[in-house]
Amino acid sequence: MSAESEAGDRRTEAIPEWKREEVADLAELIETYESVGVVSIGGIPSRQLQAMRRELHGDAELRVARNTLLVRALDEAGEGIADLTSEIEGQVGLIGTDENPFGLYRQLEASKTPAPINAGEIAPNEITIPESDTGVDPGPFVGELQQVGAAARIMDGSIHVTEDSTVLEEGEEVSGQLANVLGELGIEPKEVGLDLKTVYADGILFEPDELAIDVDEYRADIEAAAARARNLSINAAYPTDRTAGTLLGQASTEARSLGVHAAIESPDIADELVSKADAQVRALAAHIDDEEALPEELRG
Amino acid sequence: MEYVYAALILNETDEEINEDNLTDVLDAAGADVEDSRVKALVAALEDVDIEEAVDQAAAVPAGGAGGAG
Amino acid sequence: MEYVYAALILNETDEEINEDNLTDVLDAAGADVEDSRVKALVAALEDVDIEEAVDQAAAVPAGGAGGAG
Amino acid sequence: MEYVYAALILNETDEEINEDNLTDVLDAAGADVEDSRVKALVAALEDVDIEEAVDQAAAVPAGGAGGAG
Amino acid sequence: MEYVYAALILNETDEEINEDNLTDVLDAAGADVEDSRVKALVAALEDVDIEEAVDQAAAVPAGGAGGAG
Amino acid sequence: MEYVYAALILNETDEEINEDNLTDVLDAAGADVEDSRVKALVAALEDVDIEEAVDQAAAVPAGGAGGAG
Amino acid sequence: MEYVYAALILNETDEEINEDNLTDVLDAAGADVEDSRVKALVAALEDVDIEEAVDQAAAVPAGGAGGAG
Repeated sequence: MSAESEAGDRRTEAIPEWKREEVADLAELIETYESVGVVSIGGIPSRQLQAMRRELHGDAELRVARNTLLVRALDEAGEGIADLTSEIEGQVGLIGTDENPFGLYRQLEASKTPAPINAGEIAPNEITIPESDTGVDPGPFVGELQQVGAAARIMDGSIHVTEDSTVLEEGEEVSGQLANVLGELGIEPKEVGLDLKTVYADGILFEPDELAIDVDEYRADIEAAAARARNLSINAAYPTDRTAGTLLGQASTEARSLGVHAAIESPDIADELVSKADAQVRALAAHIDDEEALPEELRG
Repeated sequence: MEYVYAALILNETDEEINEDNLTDVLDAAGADVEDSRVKALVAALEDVDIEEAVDQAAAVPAGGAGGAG
Repeated sequence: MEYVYAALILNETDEEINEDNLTDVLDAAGADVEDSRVKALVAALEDVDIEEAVDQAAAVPAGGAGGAG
Repeated sequence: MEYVYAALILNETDEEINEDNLTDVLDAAGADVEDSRVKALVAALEDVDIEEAVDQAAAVPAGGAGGAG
Repeated sequence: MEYVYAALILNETDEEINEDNLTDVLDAAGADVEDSRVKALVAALEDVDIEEAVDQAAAVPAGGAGGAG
Repeated sequence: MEYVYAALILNETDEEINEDNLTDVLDAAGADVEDSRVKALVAALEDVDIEEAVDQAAAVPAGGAGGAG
Repeated sequence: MEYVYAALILNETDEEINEDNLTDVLDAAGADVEDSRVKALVAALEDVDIEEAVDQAAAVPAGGAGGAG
């Protein structure tokens, strides 16, 4: 028993100073921000990563460290946030922000840039070669296109892809030939950037698929809610500053509608009644085939 | 036009749209009644659903609409 | 609507749209004439330029009229 | 138009649309009530389904929604 | 809707649209008048140009959108 | 309009739309709550089927449009 | 939909649409508030011009819009 505790002590003491400082820095980041997330930085060249880090400045802070240190810092931060450790694998970093997780996700998604895909990589999504004039002169490239599954032929002196062609399903491996073809066409099927794997905020762990929000849907909801409130206000005849004018208009329209419908002899709608009668006479006349039966002004 | 209006009046008062009735209405309005047109109109309306035809005209921009204010 | 039709017939025949003439036309059409409605109509039409109201109606394809014609 | 509004109020309050009631409402609103117009209104509404006529107004964009004004 | 109609009657008769006048009109129509609704209506109409609201509604044909038919 | 929104929230959460609840919601939203408007809203909604009123377009071509033709 | 109504109330009362305020309004309405939905709403509305959306709802036939809700 004493041997064990001695071993523990030794291990703590064995941690070098720089590691301890790094863990402390990480702990501070975790402490400081409302939302803390794990982002994948795999495949991002370090110069680009530096640029991204600068771009985040102010809104979010990105820290990269050895995974063991990340795990230690998260574990020490306490229950709940320690659950983030399950996402610490591969090349990852910790990101902290005072934005809420949905906002962070949106910001990171918006900052992603397209990139070419290499042979041997797994397609992150379906890869499609769009219908187009490739501008490539007739030659063996037609065959290459056809071999990767694109509808291609020579038209008007150049190679055309004649319809949008799916050449790889999501999750399949990119072949050398496909990588070449895509490179030749300048198609960049990947999105490169900080990839949010999970975020912890206010005691809740958010997965990326629940963080993807459709702003258009929210806008539509706002419109629908506003329309429903308008409807209720008007249909219940409860005037508000936004609907009082419409209610008055509706009431007056109702009165006119009743007046016209019942042919009420009111000066306010007399002209409307005359118009209505005239329109009716014309409508009826339109059903009369025999010109003999019609006055000249209504004939053919 | 007065002939067609006469037909519409008779339609509203549920009187038969025949030559006599049309002629009476037009006479009362001081019109010079042409028998042949009255005949032609009666014949022409025989197969027309007047209610339906008239309903189609229900919505016309009111004459004075804009000016009412 | 028969009261309005009656007024428009008189307009077509260039007769004055007054209570007597309206009543005559409506009588001829077999209508139960309400004096008050005749009076009200005459009053209501006092300031209406019938030609103008009619022209505005004609300017717009009225329901079936345009289509069927 | 005050006469028609008066009729619509009575319709909402489920009171009979007769000359007395219309006159009361119009009086209360400070209108110069013309008996013949009241009479004409009652006659005009006699066989009219007010609900239906009013509903037809709903068939039209009310209140300049489109912002034409 | 009777409250709104009452406001429009007063507008037609050029009487002020205030709580007393609205209540009078509604009383005359046999309505159970809720003071709070009268108050709320007066408040809501404070900044509304009634003529304009009515004119905008009038710019649209009443009586059913037959046009499409 | 905040009063109407407050009623709609309560409708969604299946809470009763009464003066207390409306006032609570509006207070929480930082509104200057006017009792008379709250009362008026409760009164206005008393006999209203909210689901129906909410879905029924207040300013939309309803039935009438094509139907007649 | 109560979350959206809550946002619209805050918009009307000119209060900030943030997590605390939304939660307060929803709490007051007796809703079971899900933090994540509140967060998502706040984030989403950062990119929505609410006044514009509200105006849009008023300008467009409201029935259809309601369908999404």
